[in-house]
Formats: sequence, C-alpha cells, structure tokens
Amino acid sequence: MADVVQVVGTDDPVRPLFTAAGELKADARNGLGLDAAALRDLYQKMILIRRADQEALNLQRQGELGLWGQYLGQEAIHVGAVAALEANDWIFPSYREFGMAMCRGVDPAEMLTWFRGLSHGPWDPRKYAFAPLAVPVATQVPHAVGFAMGSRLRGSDDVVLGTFGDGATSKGDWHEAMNFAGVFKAPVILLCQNNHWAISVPLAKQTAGSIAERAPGYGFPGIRIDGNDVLGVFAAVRAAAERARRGDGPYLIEAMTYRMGAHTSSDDPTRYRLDSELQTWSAKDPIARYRSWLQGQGHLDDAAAAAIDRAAETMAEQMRSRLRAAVPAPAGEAIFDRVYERPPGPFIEEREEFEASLEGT
Amino acid sequence: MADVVQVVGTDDPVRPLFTAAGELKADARNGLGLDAAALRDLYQKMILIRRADQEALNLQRQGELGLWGQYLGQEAIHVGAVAALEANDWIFPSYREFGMAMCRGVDPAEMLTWFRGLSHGPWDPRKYAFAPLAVPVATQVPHAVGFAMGSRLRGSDDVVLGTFGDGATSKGDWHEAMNFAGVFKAPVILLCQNNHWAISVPLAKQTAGSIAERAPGYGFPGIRIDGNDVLGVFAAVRAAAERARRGDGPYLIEAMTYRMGAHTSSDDPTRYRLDSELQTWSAKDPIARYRSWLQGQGHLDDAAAAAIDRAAETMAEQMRSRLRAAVPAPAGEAIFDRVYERPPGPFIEEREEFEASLEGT
Amino acid sequence: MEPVTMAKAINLSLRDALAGDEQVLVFGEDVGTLGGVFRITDGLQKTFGVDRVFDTPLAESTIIGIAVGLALRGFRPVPEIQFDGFVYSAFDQIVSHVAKYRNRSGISMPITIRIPFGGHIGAVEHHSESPEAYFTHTAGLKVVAPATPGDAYALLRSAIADPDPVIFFEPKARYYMKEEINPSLEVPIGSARVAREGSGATVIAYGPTVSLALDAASAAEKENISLEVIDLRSLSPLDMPTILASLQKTHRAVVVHEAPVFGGFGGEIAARISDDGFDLLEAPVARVGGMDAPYPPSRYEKLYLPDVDRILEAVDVALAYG
Amino acid sequence: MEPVTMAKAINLSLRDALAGDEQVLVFGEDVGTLGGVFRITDGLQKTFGVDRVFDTPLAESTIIGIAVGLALRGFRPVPEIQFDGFVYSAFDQIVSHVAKYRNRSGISMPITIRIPFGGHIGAVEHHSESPEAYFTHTAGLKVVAPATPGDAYALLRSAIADPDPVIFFEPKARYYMKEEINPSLEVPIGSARVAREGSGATVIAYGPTVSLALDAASAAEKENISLEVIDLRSLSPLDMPTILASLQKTHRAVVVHEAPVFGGFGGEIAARISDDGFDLLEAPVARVGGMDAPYPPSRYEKLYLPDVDRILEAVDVALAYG
Ligand SMILES: Cc1ncc(C[n+]2csc(CCOP(=O)(O)OP(=O)(O)O)c2C)c(N)n1
Ligand SMILES: Cc1ncc(C[n+]2csc(CCOP(=O)(O)OP(=O)(O)O)c2C)c(N)n1
Ligand SMILES: [Mg+2]
Ligand SMILES: [Mg+2]
Repeated sequence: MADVVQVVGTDDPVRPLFTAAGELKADARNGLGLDAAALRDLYQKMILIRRADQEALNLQRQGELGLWGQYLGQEAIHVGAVAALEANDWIFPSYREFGMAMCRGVDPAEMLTWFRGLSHGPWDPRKYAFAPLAVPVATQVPHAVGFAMGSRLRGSDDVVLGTFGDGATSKGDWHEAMNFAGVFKAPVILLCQNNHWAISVPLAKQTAGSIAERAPGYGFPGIRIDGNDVLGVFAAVRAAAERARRGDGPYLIEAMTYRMGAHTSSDDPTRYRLDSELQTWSAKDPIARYRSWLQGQGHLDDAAAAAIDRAAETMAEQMRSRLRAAVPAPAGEAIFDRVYERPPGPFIEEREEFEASLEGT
Repeated sequence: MADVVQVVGTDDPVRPLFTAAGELKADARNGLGLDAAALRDLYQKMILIRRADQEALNLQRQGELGLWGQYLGQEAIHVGAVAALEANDWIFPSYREFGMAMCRGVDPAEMLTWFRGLSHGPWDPRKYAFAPLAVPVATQVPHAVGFAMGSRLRGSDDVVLGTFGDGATSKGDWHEAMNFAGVFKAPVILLCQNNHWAISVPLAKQTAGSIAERAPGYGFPGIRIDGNDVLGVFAAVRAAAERARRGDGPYLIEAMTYRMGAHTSSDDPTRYRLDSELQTWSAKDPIARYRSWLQGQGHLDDAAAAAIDRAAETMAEQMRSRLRAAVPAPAGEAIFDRVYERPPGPFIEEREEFEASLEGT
Repeated sequence: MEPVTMAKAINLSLRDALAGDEQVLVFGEDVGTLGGVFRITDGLQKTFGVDRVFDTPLAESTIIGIAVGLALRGFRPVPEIQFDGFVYSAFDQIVSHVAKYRNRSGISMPITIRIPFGGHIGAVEHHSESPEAYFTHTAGLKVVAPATPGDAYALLRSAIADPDPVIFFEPKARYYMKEEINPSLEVPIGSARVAREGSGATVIAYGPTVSLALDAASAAEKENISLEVIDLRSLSPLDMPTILASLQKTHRAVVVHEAPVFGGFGGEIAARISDDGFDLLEAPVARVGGMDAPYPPSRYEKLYLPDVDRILEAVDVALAYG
Repeated sequence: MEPVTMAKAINLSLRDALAGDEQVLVFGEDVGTLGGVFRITDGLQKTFGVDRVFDTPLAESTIIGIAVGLALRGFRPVPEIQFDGFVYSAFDQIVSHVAKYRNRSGISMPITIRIPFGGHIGAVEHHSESPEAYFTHTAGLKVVAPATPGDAYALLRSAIADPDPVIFFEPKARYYMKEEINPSLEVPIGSARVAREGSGATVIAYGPTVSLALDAASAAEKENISLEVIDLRSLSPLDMPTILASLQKTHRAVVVHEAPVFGGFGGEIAARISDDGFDLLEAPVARVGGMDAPYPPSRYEKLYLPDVDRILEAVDVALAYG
C-alpha cells in the first residue's frame, strides 16, 4: 500500500520565502531584485488602480455605468501578481480584475464600456495577454489550464495566471481544472483572491476546509499568503511562475485579503456584515502598509507621493471624459459582428433585415 | 493571518485503527466485536456476491443481459461497508454495487432486470435504503450529501454512505458535494472504491494527487485503506459511521482495490492493461486472503466452506431461472407509469394513444 | 389587500408555503441573511430559521443535487438559481436526475426550482437569458412562468404543492410590477389565461412578454385592431385548448418570447397550432423573439428583444395575409 | 476504395484532419490507448503521439473548458464526449463559453465537439439520448449530424476546418453501416441532401432516422406512394431552400427524429415550413419522434422510438388530409 499521506512540494520554491503564517520573510523581502524605482512603481500602480476604482464607483452613481464591482482592498494582489509575470504570460480573470487589466495596459475608459453595457469585451485579449472577463464563477479556470496545456504543447515557456475568488473554489469547474492542471503539469499559477466573502456568504459558510491545503490533493503545492502585502504577492507569483516556466507544473496561491467595498454597486453589505470586520481589515490596508514601508526604506518622499497622487487624478479625469465620449458601435455590429467568423446564410439575412429595420428609426 | 496548514481530524476515530500504510492494526482487528458467526457471514457474503458476479457475466455472454459490469476483486468493500451500517442507513451507489445491493437484501434476479433492459430501477429504494444506480459518474454524491443533510435536519441518527470510483473524483459534482458535506457537517461517509482504472484510464492519468488527502481541504478527515481487507473496510466504515452518528460530520475513505475484470462486458482490457498487473493483484484477492485468515483463526472448517459454496450455487441457479422468468411490464406501463406522480393531461393522452396503437400489434 | 410587487408576491408565496408545510425548504446562494439578490427571500430565514431557509456554497449543480437527496428524504425543496445564466452548470442534475429520478425509483421529486429570467434590466452578460426551451424539451419536468404578481403567488403555491419537479421562471424585469393579489385564488399548472379579449389576432406570450403583448394590444386598439392576448403561464404542459379556442375567433397568431427564435419554445407553439389548427389558420403563425445571436451588451437589449413595434408588424403581416 | 463503416469513416476523417493540420488535437475519455469506447479514435494516438491525441480525466465540463483555452492558444480542438447522456455536465462551458467566446473576444473558436447520439443500441440509461435541440437553440453554435459514412467523413472535415464551434452528432446506431466513400467530396455545413426523390410527401430526417425514412419510402413504394426523403445533415444552420423546393413538389411533410417531440428540433422545422411554406402545404406538417417521456429501458426502445409504421401512418394522414 502506498503511504496515506503523499509528500508534495519538495520542489516548492514558494514556501521557503514565507513564514508558516504566510508572511513574506524579511530576507526574502530584500531579495526580490526590485530597485527603488520598481518598488515605487508598485506603489504608483496601486494608487492608480484604487483611484480608478473610486472613479468608476462615482461614474456608476452618476448613472454612467450600469454596474461597478469594487476591488478596494485587493490592490496588492492585482499589482503584485501582474508585476511578477512577463507581458506575454496570459491572465484569465474573473470579473473583479479591472486593476490587473490596467496594469497590463488595457485602457480603463475602454474597459469601462463593459460596465456601461456597450461591449462584452472591449479589448483585444491577444494584445494584452488578458482574457475576457468571466462572469459565470470559476468557468475561466479550465480556460487558463487549457491555455497553459497549449503552451506546454507548443514548447513555449510562457506561463498562465488563472485567478478567482474564494467562492469560486466551491464550483465543480474549479476542481476539475485543478485536477487537469496537475495531471498535465500545466504551467499555470492558480491565484485565489480570498476576500472572505462571496456576495453575502462568508468564508466559513463557503467551505469548512482550507483552500491552499487542497493543492496536494491535485499533486502540486499550494500556499496561503498575506494578500495585502504587495511584495509578498509579487514574491509568491514570481517564484511560482519561475517554477512553472522550468516545467515543474502548477502552483496554488491563496492570497488572503478583504473585499472592503460592496460586492457590486447593486449590493448592500450592511445587510450581512458587521462594520467591525471592515474596521479590522482597514487597519491592514495594502496601500497604507506599503506606503509606510516604502517611506521607512527611504524610497518614497512626500514629493514623489504627491506626484503619484496627481498622476492618479489626471488618469481619473481622462477616464471619466473618455468614457463619456465613448461612441457606441452601431447596433447591427454590436449584436451580430463577432458571433461567427463564418456566419451562416440565415444569420446574415437576419442581420440584414435587422439593419434594414433600423434605418427607419 | 491564520496558519497555512489547518489541523483537521483531532476527532478522527478511524486513523488510530490503521497503520500509516492503511492497514488495519492487529489489535483493532480483534476488537471489532464480531463473533465467529458474524465473521463467517462476511465470508459467505463475499462468496455469494462473487458467485452472482460470475453468474451475471455468464448470463450476459448467453445474451440474457445487455450489459454486465463485474465487481470481481471489490467484494471486500461491498460486504465490509454494508455490514458496518445499520439497515436504515441509506446507500447511494454508482453502477457497480450489485454486491452491496445483495447484501442489503435486494433480490439479485430482480436487480438483473436493470441489466436486461427491463427497468431503470427494479427495486424500491425505500425498502432497502438503497438508492437507484447512478450512471452519470459522480452525480450520486450530491444526492447522498443532500439526503444526509436531511437526516440531520430531521434530527435522525441515521447516516448515509455515498460510494464512487476513482474516476468519479475528477468530476465537479464530486467536489461540490464534498464541500457541501463539510459545510453542513452532513452525516455521510464518502467511500471511494479506488480500483485503479476508469475504463482505460489508469489512476496516474486520472489525478496527480491523492484522493484521501483531499478531505482536509473540505474540513473533515480522510484515510486511504486497504480495500481488499474486508475487516479493514468494516472497521473504517463503522468508525466513520459512529462518528457521523455522533454528529461529527463526514469522513472520506479511499479503499484501494483493483478491478479484476473488464470495465463492463463491452470492454476489452487487453487493449490497455498488462497481464502482470492483474497477476499482482490476484495475489491480494480479498476472498482468498480472508479465507486463510478465517481458517487460521479456526472460524471456518472445510465443511462450512463447502456449505457456503453450495449455498452460492443454489443462489446462482435461482438467480438464473428467476431472471429468465422475469415478465416484462407492459410497454405503456414501462414507458409512462413512473414519469409523473401527477401526469399532465397531454401526457395522459399520449400514453392512451400509445397504448391504443399497441392493441393492434 | 394593498397592491404588492411581484417580488413581494413571490416572497409571500414562499412564506405561506413554508408556514403551511414543514417539509418545505428554501435554499440557494445568498437567500438567507441577504434575502436574495432581488430580496425575494427577504425575512424568510428570520421567520423560519437557518434550518429551513439557508445559504449554500456557490455551486449550482450541487444546489440541485442536494435537492434530489432532500426530496428522497421526504422534503419539498425550493432551491433558487440566482440568475438564468447560471442554471447551465446545474443542467446535468436537472436533466439526468430531477427530471428522471421518479422514473427510476418510484419516488416523487416535489422540487421547485426558481429561476429569475429574461432581460430588460440593463445587466452584464449572463444575467438576461431566457433558457426555457432547454427545459420544456425535457420530459419529466413541468415548466411555468407567471406574468403578474397574482399569478406569481398562486402558481408558486401550485408548483411547490405539486408532487413533480417544476421549473419556475420569474420574469425579473417585472419584479416591481404591482397589483392587488388574492391569495385564495388557485392557478393550476397547465392552465393559460386570456389576458385580454380580442378578435383580430391572438398574441401568445408568457412571463416578461405578456405586458408587452398587452401594450401592443392597446396600441393596436387605436388603429381599430382588436388583439386577443393569451398569457400561457404554463409552458409544459401547454394549454392547447385555450389557444385553439382563441384561434377559432381570430384565425391568426403571433407568438412572442425573449429567447432567440431559432429552436425556441415559440417553435413548439407554432408547430402545434399549425398542426392542430391547420384549418383555422388564415395566416402563418408569426414568431417574434430575440435575435439568433447571444444576448447583447445591455445598451442594445431593447433592439435585440421583441418590442411593441415588432409585435404590431407581425400582426399587420398576419392580418394582411391572403 | 473498399466500403467502410461509418465508424471507420470518422476515424479516417480524424486521421486526415490530424495529418493535414498540426493544430488539430483529439482528446477525451478513453480516446487514447483504448481508441474510444466505439473505437472511433483507434490507432490515432499511435500515429500522432500522446501530445495530439490524449486521454483526459473523467470531467466533461473541463474537457470542453480546456478546448476553449486551447483554441485561444491557436489550436483546433476536437474533444469527444463519450455518450450523449454525458454532455449535460459540459452544458455551461458549451452554452456560456464555446458558443459565446468569440462574441466577447473576437477570437474564433474552431472547436468540434463529437457526440455519439441516439438510441437503438440496447444500452442502459443515459446512453441513448438525442439532445440536439438543446444545441440548435444555442446561438453561436453550428450543429450537424451525418447519416452515412461518406457524409460523416466529409462533414467532419468541414466541421474541423470551420472557424466556428460545431457540435458533431454521430448516430451511433449507424456506426456499422457500410458504404464506399470518396474523401475528395466536400459537404459544406448548411447543406441538406435529397436522399431519395419522390413526389407524394417529403420525409425530413437527420442522423439515425434517415435510413428509417428511406425504409419507409421503400415500403411506401410498394403501396404506390412516392416519398421524397431529405437528409438535413446540418441542423443549424438549417437548409430551408432544399426543404421548400421539395415541398413545391409534394406539399406535405413529415419530420422524424428520435428526441421527444415536445420542444424538439422538429418543432422548429415544422414551424418554419408552416410559415415559409404556408401556401404550399396541403396538410399539417406531421412530427414523428420519441415519446414525451424519458428514454425507456432498452427492451422498450423500439416502441418508444419512431419506426417505419409510425412514419407511414403520418404519411397516410398527410395524404388523406383535406
Ligand atoms: C456560476 C455563478 N453563480 C452565481 C453567480 C452570481 N455571483 C456573482 S459573483 C458571486 C460571488 C463570487 O464570490 P467569489 O468567488 O468569492 O468572488 P468575489 O466576488 O468575492 O471577488 C456570485 C454568487 C455567478 N456569477 N456565477
Ligand atoms: C459523466 C460520465 N462520463 C462518462 C461516463 C462513461 N463511463 C462509465 S464508467 C466510466 C469510468 C468510471 O471510472 P470509476 O469512477 O473509477 O469507476 P469504476 O468504473 O472503476 O468502478 C466512464 C468514463 C459516465 N458514465 N458518466
Ligand atoms: Mg470572495
Ligand atoms: Mg475505477
């Protein structure tokens, strides 16, 4: 009989960087190879995406967006993870990764047209190696794994990041994809943004187990880390990515964080959660923490911080005005254009009739 | 931050019974409270169900059954698990649990009408606390968990056994149900019959991980045991059932065994597996092993063994003749009778027309 | 009684079902503390406790899977699927088990699956689907869709009381439509309703398109065209007698739903009318529905979905036929 | 060329597709070493290696899910679903992603999902389903079903070459039907075929019911009834011109499929004929199909499924109409 407990992760390059509690060790923090400019860049990105988040919420309140899903509090994950990847490593997001998309260079105003109801996918995923948003929870995880399997078949050394929430780990697709990742040793980093809530369902009602600890059951390592530490996220994703690039297969990272906003602008969290919880997590705000660390290291002075804040204001202004100026595509195009590459005859006729019917209006 | 590794199973009553390799400890073997008659009964049941398996295969070859799925080699699990339960603890089988059904008292000849194409469910599940066969792999696991949740809501102390193959653990439904079991602390024993193959796909291609080790990820304990040891299976299921009955929730048992026959009578395993593997496992045959143990203990003499063999012959003969005598239900009844409890008008009309159309034939 | 919204009527219906039968259980994502993303289950957990109204993990297939297990245990489960677009991952449990379990066990499955459906709410992708045709084609299920608060109340009572599985589609765009309801009126499954009498043509609708059809009828009236509007309420079984009775008067029919026309449930209705009513028809049965394309970004939903103009055009064609 | 079975024709088609385009990948449960439970993929792994023809874990949803990821990576995936009854757990990935991914990304999804379907093989539950209507109603997909070895070969080549997702239904009861095939004949998606010419009535069939319809036509001939048989081959898009051309001659139509009639794809065909061909029709379009009940135990499948007698009865009614 085989041993009951399988030993996994002797090749685990992530765990040594972290304490048992999932905190980046002090020596690892200094060994990331990031110079002052790079460290400041992480800060700037967090400021920018938080400002964008706030601006989008404002726009939603002004009726300019149909919906907004804040990522307030999760910026360290968005910024740290993207910074740890190469530009051609594909990212498969769920629906809350606006910040990640911005870090990849997707135009925020263009991306907001998704939330404005103008497009199901305003950016070209190939240009940014950033897949479309996936609304049905967890369904993107098999895509990430399949893409990574493809990278392996191609002999390419790019890796894939698939990211999802804590709620997503309850779905069958999540499990099946984890298992495929293990079997095919796919070069994929599976990044759980455990923000403690799935709409109104708290983590304890979502699962009685541990998400990170599930990885060995699929034949690869996993770790739970502090998701509010941008350097910790960077370190974990980079180490996992290097491992995957070397051909050692998948890695599961459970980044513990907190959804400081509502689930979306349609949600009212006062119905289900205590203010005190929010207070506790506010004290762990990823940006404030990182700012004081940066300042303590002498990497960020007041002038630099102010310049970054100004850059964020400019970005927000542009985002606002460019969103307002976004010109909706003609209806025929928006509804029919991208359904088929080779549209069937009856489909073309239906489109033509539709477009003809609009001419009068 | 919480600890990365969650400690599970301090309440685990199963593990102490087994060695790290999943073998029942010698002292535990003697502490099961089974007297000689009970120990002999386990033997007799294994003989009976193996004989039934052989007989069904013969019947299939003679064209009396459309299909047969042998459980040859898995008898220790079938017999040990059922013996460890109370008669009103429901069992949710997949499609290979004919032996379990027999142990529950389901008439084998009647049950074979399923394989003969006469009925989708020839027995009353309530009478035997034995659910219908579930063909779509893993779909029965949520049913088992739901039933167990219901037992808990009722304040009843019955527990549920959900059983499935190694292949089933790759399905989303399996995962979702495991997670529900943990969250709702359902009184359910999740019994994997790991027979090393899912049709032609060997365990190593089914998962890179360990099935038993997945349990902590759902918040309850799991263990991998020797599934070819009927007393080991009995001990594990009984301890897990007692734990569940006490209200301590689910338990995952991965019983390692081997599918000694073809996947089904439609399958040809010579296309994908080596004879040597079969040889290796033949040496671990659950019945031969148990017989020599019983004999060594002085619980089974030659006369008793011969009597059991004769009983098996009689059973096989009856099964054969009673199956051949099975009278198919009238077509109208077979097709329409059990679809709705309150059949809609158009459905009743369709049935009437159908039955009228048969009158001429 | 005060006029209530359809959302409230469904809430009351669940409340009365929970109060009237201890075996009724309500569960799904966010139905407990939050009271559902549409507040349909508001307050129910408070009244009936966490054992009878409970949140589940995020897993539609097993939400339905446990309903099967609970039904076997003697309960009367009323699971919620949060949005139409998320029922697909539960499809296997619904088609392979909910619909067929009685047929292989003899044990009834009194499961009512509530699904808010349809568009016109300005939502992002996957929140505006009309998947009813996938279920009407599934033998073993009953499928209903109310169009008014009163029918929503009564039909849901009938669905929960029914010993067989019922897919209960709630037209989410009508959740805030108000009317007085009479909880003692019964609406049996399988009975359509003439929502407005008329003589020129019959408009057949269900769920969200019923009020659209009524609007079309009002608009037509101004042009002296008299439309009869049938609210199907029940899709499977389908109330053909009510439809044919109307065609005896009008001889013309237009079917309206939000789902794409191709392969949609309108095809079944049209095929059946064209068969049973072959000699009655003076014009082909017209179908007005969503485009044969995925549901578009919300800015375009009004153009994608049927509207009064498209209904009236179809009526005009039918009237001019011959 | 020697006559080959449909099973072999599909095998050859996969082989030629794999040989002709390095991006083609074949995968699914048991398709590798075993060569598939029906031996459709026999020998392919040996020729093309484990990277291009591979076994997967037992998980239909993710078999389709990785196809989406692989398509994004530039591959041309040809996943197999082992039996019709097991496609339901992949329904979400098919409906929410395969069908819609291009619409939200601009990236094509050249995925061909092979599904053996239909009954008449004496199998246990879940192995004889005809789920085509669930897919024909899903915008973004193309759906085909060959009836002969030659068409199976050619249609599969077209499906794999198509830049859009195709559901490829294989009539498993016809796997052992033999004919000579000509690999250079092309069958474009969207083109029906007149399988037999006739003048009295048109029988419209696809997949496993085509040979049934031909048998019915032979039987009818003996009674001096001339039946035209149309083999749709492509369900979505549907070749209405070929159907209407036939009705110009016959004025009567009978649609035959194995799926239950209610909400089945026959409804779409009948509705469309009754609309576009309103003035051509001299009798209602008849539909002959499975009962509106779950697929029965195999002993009863012959009675549940359409047969020659039921087709001829429908023809008689159509001919006698008026
Ligand atoms: C399959 C599916 N079911 C339900 C929903 C509705 N829904 C949207 S987000 C959400 C919660 C997701 O929680 P989690 O995965 O933790 O991600 P988070 O929103 O916290 O980022 C739910 C239930 C959905 N989008 N998909
Ligand atoms: C969802 C689903 N997919 C495919 C099949 C076809 N099939 C029947 S049994 C089987 C293998 C199951 O393996 P395992 O779970 O290990 O059980 P075992 O047959 O070994 O007892 C497969 C693929 C099925 N029944 N259900
Ligand atoms: Mg969350
Ligand atoms: Mg197995």
